[in-house]
Amino acid sequence: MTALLLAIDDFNVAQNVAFGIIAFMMIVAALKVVTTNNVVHAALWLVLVLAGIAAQYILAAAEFVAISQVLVYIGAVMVLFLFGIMLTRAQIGKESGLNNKGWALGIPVALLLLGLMGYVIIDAYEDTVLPDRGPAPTEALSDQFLSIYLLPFIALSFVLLAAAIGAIVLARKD
Amino acid sequence: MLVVNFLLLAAVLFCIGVYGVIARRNAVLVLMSIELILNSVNLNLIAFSLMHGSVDGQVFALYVIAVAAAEVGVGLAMVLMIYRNRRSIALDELSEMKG
Amino acid sequence: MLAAEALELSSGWFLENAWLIGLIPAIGFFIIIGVGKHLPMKGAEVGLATMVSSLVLASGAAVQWVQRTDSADGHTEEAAGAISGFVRSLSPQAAEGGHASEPFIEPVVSTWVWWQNSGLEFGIGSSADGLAVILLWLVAFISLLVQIFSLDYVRGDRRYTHFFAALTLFSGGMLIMVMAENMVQLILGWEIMGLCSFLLIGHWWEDYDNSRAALKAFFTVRVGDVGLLVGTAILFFGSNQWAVDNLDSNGFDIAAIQAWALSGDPSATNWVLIAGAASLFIAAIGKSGQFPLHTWLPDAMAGPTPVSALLHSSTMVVAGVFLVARIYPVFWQGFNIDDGGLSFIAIIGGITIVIGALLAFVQDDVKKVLAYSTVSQLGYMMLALGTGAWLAAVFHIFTHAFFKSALFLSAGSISHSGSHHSFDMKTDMGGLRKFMPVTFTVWIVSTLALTGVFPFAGFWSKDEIIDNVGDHGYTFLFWVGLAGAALTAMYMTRATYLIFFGEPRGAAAGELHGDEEHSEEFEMETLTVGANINAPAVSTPVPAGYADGDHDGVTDGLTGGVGSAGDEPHGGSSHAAGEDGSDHHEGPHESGPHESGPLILVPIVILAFFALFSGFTNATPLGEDWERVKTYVEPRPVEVPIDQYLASGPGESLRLVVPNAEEDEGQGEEAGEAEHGKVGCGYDVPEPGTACFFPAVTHAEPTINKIFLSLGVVAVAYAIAIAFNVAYYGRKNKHLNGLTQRSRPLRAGYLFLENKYYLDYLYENVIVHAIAHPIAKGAYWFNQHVLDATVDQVGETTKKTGIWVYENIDQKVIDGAVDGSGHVASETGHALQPTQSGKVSQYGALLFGAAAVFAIVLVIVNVS
Amino acid sequence: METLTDQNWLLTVGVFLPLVGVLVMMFIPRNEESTQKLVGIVTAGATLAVGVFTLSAFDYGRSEDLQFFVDAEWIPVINSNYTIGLDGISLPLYILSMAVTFLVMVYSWDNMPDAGNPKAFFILMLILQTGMAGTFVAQDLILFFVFFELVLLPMYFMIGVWGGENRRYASLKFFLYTMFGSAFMLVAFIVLYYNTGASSFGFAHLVEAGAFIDRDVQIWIFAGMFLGFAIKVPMFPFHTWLPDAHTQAPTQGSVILAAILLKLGTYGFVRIALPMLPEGAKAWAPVLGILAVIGIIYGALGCLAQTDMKRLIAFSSVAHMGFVMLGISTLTTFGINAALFGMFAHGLITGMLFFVAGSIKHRYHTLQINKLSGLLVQAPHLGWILGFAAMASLGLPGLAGFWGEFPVILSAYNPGFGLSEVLFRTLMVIAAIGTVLAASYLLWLYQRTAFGEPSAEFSNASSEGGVAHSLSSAANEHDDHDEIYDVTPIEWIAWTPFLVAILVLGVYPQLLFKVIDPAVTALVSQLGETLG
Repeated sequence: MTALLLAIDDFNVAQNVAFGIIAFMMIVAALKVVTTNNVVHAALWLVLVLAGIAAQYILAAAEFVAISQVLVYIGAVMVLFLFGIMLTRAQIGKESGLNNKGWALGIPVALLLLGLMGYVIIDAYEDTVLPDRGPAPTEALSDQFLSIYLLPFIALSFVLLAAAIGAIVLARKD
Repeated sequence: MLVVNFLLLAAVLFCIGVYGVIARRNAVLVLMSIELILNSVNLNLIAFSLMHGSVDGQVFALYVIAVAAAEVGVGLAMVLMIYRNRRSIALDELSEMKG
Repeated sequence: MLAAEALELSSGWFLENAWLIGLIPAIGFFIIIGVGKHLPMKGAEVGLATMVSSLVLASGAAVQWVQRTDSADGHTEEAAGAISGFVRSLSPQAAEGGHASEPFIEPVVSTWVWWQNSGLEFGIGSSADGLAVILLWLVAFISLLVQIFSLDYVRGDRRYTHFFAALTLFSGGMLIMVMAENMVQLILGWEIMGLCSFLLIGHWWEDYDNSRAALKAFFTVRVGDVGLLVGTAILFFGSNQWAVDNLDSNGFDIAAIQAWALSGDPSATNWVLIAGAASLFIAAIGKSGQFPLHTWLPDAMAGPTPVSALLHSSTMVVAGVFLVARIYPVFWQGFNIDDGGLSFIAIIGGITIVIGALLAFVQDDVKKVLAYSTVSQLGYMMLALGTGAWLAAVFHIFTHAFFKSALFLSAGSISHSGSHHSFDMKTDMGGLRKFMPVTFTVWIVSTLALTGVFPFAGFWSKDEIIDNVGDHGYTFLFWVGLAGAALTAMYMTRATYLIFFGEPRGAAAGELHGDEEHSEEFEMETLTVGANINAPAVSTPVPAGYADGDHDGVTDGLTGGVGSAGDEPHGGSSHAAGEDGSDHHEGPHESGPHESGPLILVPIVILAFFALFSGFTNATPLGEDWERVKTYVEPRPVEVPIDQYLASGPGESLRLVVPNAEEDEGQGEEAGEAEHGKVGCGYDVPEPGTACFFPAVTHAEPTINKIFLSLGVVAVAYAIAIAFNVAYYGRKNKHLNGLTQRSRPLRAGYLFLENKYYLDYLYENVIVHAIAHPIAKGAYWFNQHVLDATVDQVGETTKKTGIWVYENIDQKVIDGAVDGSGHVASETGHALQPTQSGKVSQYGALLFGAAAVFAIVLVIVNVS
Repeated sequence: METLTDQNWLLTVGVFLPLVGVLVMMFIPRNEESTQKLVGIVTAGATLAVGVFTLSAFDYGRSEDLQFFVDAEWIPVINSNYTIGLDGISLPLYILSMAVTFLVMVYSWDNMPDAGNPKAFFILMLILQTGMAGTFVAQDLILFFVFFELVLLPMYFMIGVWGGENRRYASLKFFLYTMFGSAFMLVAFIVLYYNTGASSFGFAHLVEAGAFIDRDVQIWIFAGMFLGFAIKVPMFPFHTWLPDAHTQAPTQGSVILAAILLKLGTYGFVRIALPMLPEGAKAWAPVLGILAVIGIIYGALGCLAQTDMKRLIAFSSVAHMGFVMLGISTLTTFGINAALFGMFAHGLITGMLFFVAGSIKHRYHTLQINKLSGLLVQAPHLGWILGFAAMASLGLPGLAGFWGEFPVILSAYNPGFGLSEVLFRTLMVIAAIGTVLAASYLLWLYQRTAFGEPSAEFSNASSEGGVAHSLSSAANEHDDHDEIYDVTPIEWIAWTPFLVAILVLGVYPQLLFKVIDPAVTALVSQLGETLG
């Protein structure tokens, strides 16, 4: 993290500081998500991560995405998760055996990936500065959706429909 | 500010997600880890869209969000069914895929 | 220096279209196969027609060739100061020298492009020269007679049509080979004959022995053919360049090969010539039944008798001799026959003479006696070729064809009507001369011819061979030749005695009990009868359907019903039907031995006639004018200017070359100094720009004492043999009880002096016992148990090796390796199975880990 | 070598017409079998007609040039074009493939394998036809490879679905073996492509540029191609798939396999490996020659050991392809000419032998040689045809086989471009001995199957068979397997062209040599430019 903080350049200090704080919070939360022994807590930590992501979106001048992130994830997905947790009778509170026997295997793999990606990213975007633009207008986004991305848009809606139906079919009692 | 920040953050989240997928036993937790991964990808998309000054990245991010939602829905439904069938959602007990 | 004026030389339609002679039978074959069954005579008439037309064409060609030669010589006498002309007619000595001055008579060649390769075009067609013409006529003639003979002999046979088809194609193959203009065509005819011999020897293939014999014949000859292929290759690549450059021809062209071999060209190295000659001679050994490979000949007797007659007289077996005679220059140079050294061919020939003759002593089957006699006669031909007596060899082919086919056919006639299809002289013959006078006469005439008694054909040819062998300095082989003559006389006497004299035995006496084990037909009979048990109806033509499907079902349906009991009872149905002898001559069951019908007698009488007189076509002792064969057949060893040789095409009128006078004188002198005039073609390199096509072979002047020597030998041999046979079999009869009275008058008839009896006793116990039993039996044992056994063993071993290789190497090693790789794959699969735990997490770990690793590799690759 | 482009639609039509038939066949309901057969045969017939027209349109005066030449853009990304053309080398095989497919289909009219389902069967054969014809006309490596592999799949299914008891093993072996080879071949192609400047996959360009690759690289590329082609041929150590495939395949499969598929390998050698990699070819020629001769002797020995007729014929084609490869390995016009003739002749003869074997199996339900006997008694025509084919196969002059055998042996006497004469002359002698072995095993087979008396278990069937056969030719009732009937009209129709071709080519080989020779001469002279 400190590396990040040190990498901050002179202008837009506020932005950088905000990013740093949020990022730190997110990472901690994410770690809790994958390490905690309480399923409900994990869900709540995940909320925090998702919120942080939304905040980063705002920092990256993408309000619409940020908003939909909040709505969809925190509003919908998390509710789903919690429902799922309850419906599967996970007891509230500590629970043992949430991890595999081979959980340690994950660490080297993760670190491997991290090192790899870190190297690549730094190698590629050593000091590419993000342009300091104003927030992208939402109508531009909508134009995109309704012009060239129209077909995927419709397809996506069908995907959602299918997912809804599929979920119902799967989750029905009989 | 630097694009590297966003990208590294995304990378970190991604790796945590991967660790979660590998380490976790509970299906719901695995799904959560997958959410982590998806969000890190989204973060990348947003960062690049900012960097290139085009909204396409945001468009794709929105798609990913939508798909993620659908995925979570279906995934949880499956988890429910599994639980209904075998009173447990411990993934390592599901080994029909054993070769 | 060859200031040779070109002279018109008569050609002719027959010579230019000689290719028809070979083509017609080939076409006839397909006609017979195609529609033969539906013709009134079951296709026989087609075969006869083709043979007649071939004979007519061949005769025409012969006549025109004679005219051609005469025109040439006539021109010569006018043109070239008549040296050759007069001298030839004056004294034989001068003729030797003058021979070189006789004009070269170019063969009439007419070819078409047959195939091309690497830009060279190879032809097929006919090349008519003396050798070709005489053999064309001979083959056509003998084939015609044999087919006439077969009309009666194999009537009612199950595969009558096929028989004639194969017979026709057989002659066709020989004719194609004889007229061959290039080596490939020669191979074509050669192999066609091999195929037909396979078909004909195995004609009654229901019997395992017959098909085995056919297989053996084809296979043995095929072994020789390796030599033919290799030799052709060697000669082709040896001579091709020279031929293309000088004769604008190619290395397959026989004329080109001849000229190249004598050209002294650097490409014609000794090695190439020896290798080529040796390989080709292997082929000749296989085909002509020379010493190591002769074992298939007696087995070939499994075929019907006409086949044996054709096979052993004029076609198949002389093919090897013809091959050697055809490209004689190669052998001449390769084995350097000229310098009187002991040549390979001569040795093989000599050995074959003795081996064959000795084997003939211990045969009971008359056809086998004749087969071995053929072997030894072929030995004579090879001996002659090996010692440079080219003319004598060819002449012996000519005469031998007549009397040998006569002998075979009369043997067939005997078994046909005399001994009820048995060929066993000991058990089924004897005393037949009373019943079959004509056959008897024919047999005697041809026997005398074969043994070389004075006026008969064999005398002139065999005596000339022996003369030349001695004259060319091969003293030892000269005596071998004489010994062979003596042996021939002896075994032929034995055969004659057993068949025609003494008392009728077995079938000859009209009895018909289990004596036919020795006759291949009866094996057929028992076999087919046995097989008829399978077939529901025996005596109705239905078994025809069984017998050979619809091929000869028709044949049997017709002739089977009308078939005669006299027919050879292969074709079980025909024999079964024959029991109720509805027939043109009554079967032997009713009356014992009797004379054969006209269709059988006419051919053998004609052949006997030729056996009597054909010798006079080249009666050397009677002077030059009798040497027709020499004049017309033997190529002239003249150096021909190549440009004039090339100037002549097939159709147009041909030109020839006369060496001018001074060269003749020159040669004449040299001839005076060098004995036998060892100059000219074959001895020294031809002038630049000229080519030789034939070496200057020398001819022995007939000396009266040699003639008497050989005649004496034969006479003595006869005396010994007759005496021995009578006494020997007489004695045997005496031991067999009660036969003495019948055999004593016979003996008395031949021993007109009492005291000679003890002499015979001496001969019998000492000499002939010594020859007939230990040596000949030993030779025969060697033949059966060593040579023959080797052939079989080789076959067996090859088969065994095949099985071993297949089972051990192919299936285990190589195939095993393949399967092994499969096993390895599945094993590794099992080894990896634990990773397939079905645990999502592990899958995930593997997935991401692998992705990471690959990515790292990618990065490293890109960075470096 | 210039190219003639007039009437260049011919080849495209000839190659892809069968696929039209496939489309039509798709819409035929499954139970209308005769319609399906009819459509298949008509399509193959039409294709053959196009082929015959191609024959007539071919300019024999210039058979060394590529005719009916098409060069259209196909996959620009890798510079691979749709380049097709026909010259003297490919013309005979092109026509042969069409004729054989047609006749095989005619044969299938009433000789369907037991698995039935003619629809799929005929569709597969039509696809096969496209692949084979395409391989012979392709003038672009990628195109060649596509067709070359396209052949593989239908044959795999043919063996795997319609084959004998052991078909799965055989088909898989065939498939894996050939795929294995093809993989190396593809690698070799690509390496060749990059080594020649990656500018085009066209044969012409590769032949131009291939000569300049340095020797070692050429040797390695040739090694790759060698694996691919040698397995297809098949040459000695790679031959083990052949007996199984042949034994298990249905008659139609065996015939096509023997007649055409094996030729793809040798054709590849002549068309691709030799001209594109002269140095490599020269370096490999001794190996090719030795393996070929081993194959000759080895195949013959294998034949002598067989008890199953089809397996024997399969091994015999190992031996015969050995002759072809020997001819190719001499790198002389003489040898390659003979090899091409040998390919054609072997296609006809061995195809014929497999036809006969199939019909015998159809009648006797066994191919065990020791059980078969007296074929000439029970089915004379069949027996004589078998004899005819056997005689042709052992290289009897006057029949087609001779011209693929004798000149090869001849050509080995002096190989081209300074190859070791001692080695090749030894090979020549061994090969000549191989002809004797060929005679021995074929005649042995013939003696045991055709001669003699019918064995007991069939002879009673034949007693009415002789009579019933005469009817059966009129009304062919083959379903009644209890009787041994003779050749049926359909079989006559399917076989006569083979027999006639074998005879005619044997009597007058110039028909074929006239077409091949100029092309081969051009090819070898082009080799000579680089090898000197």
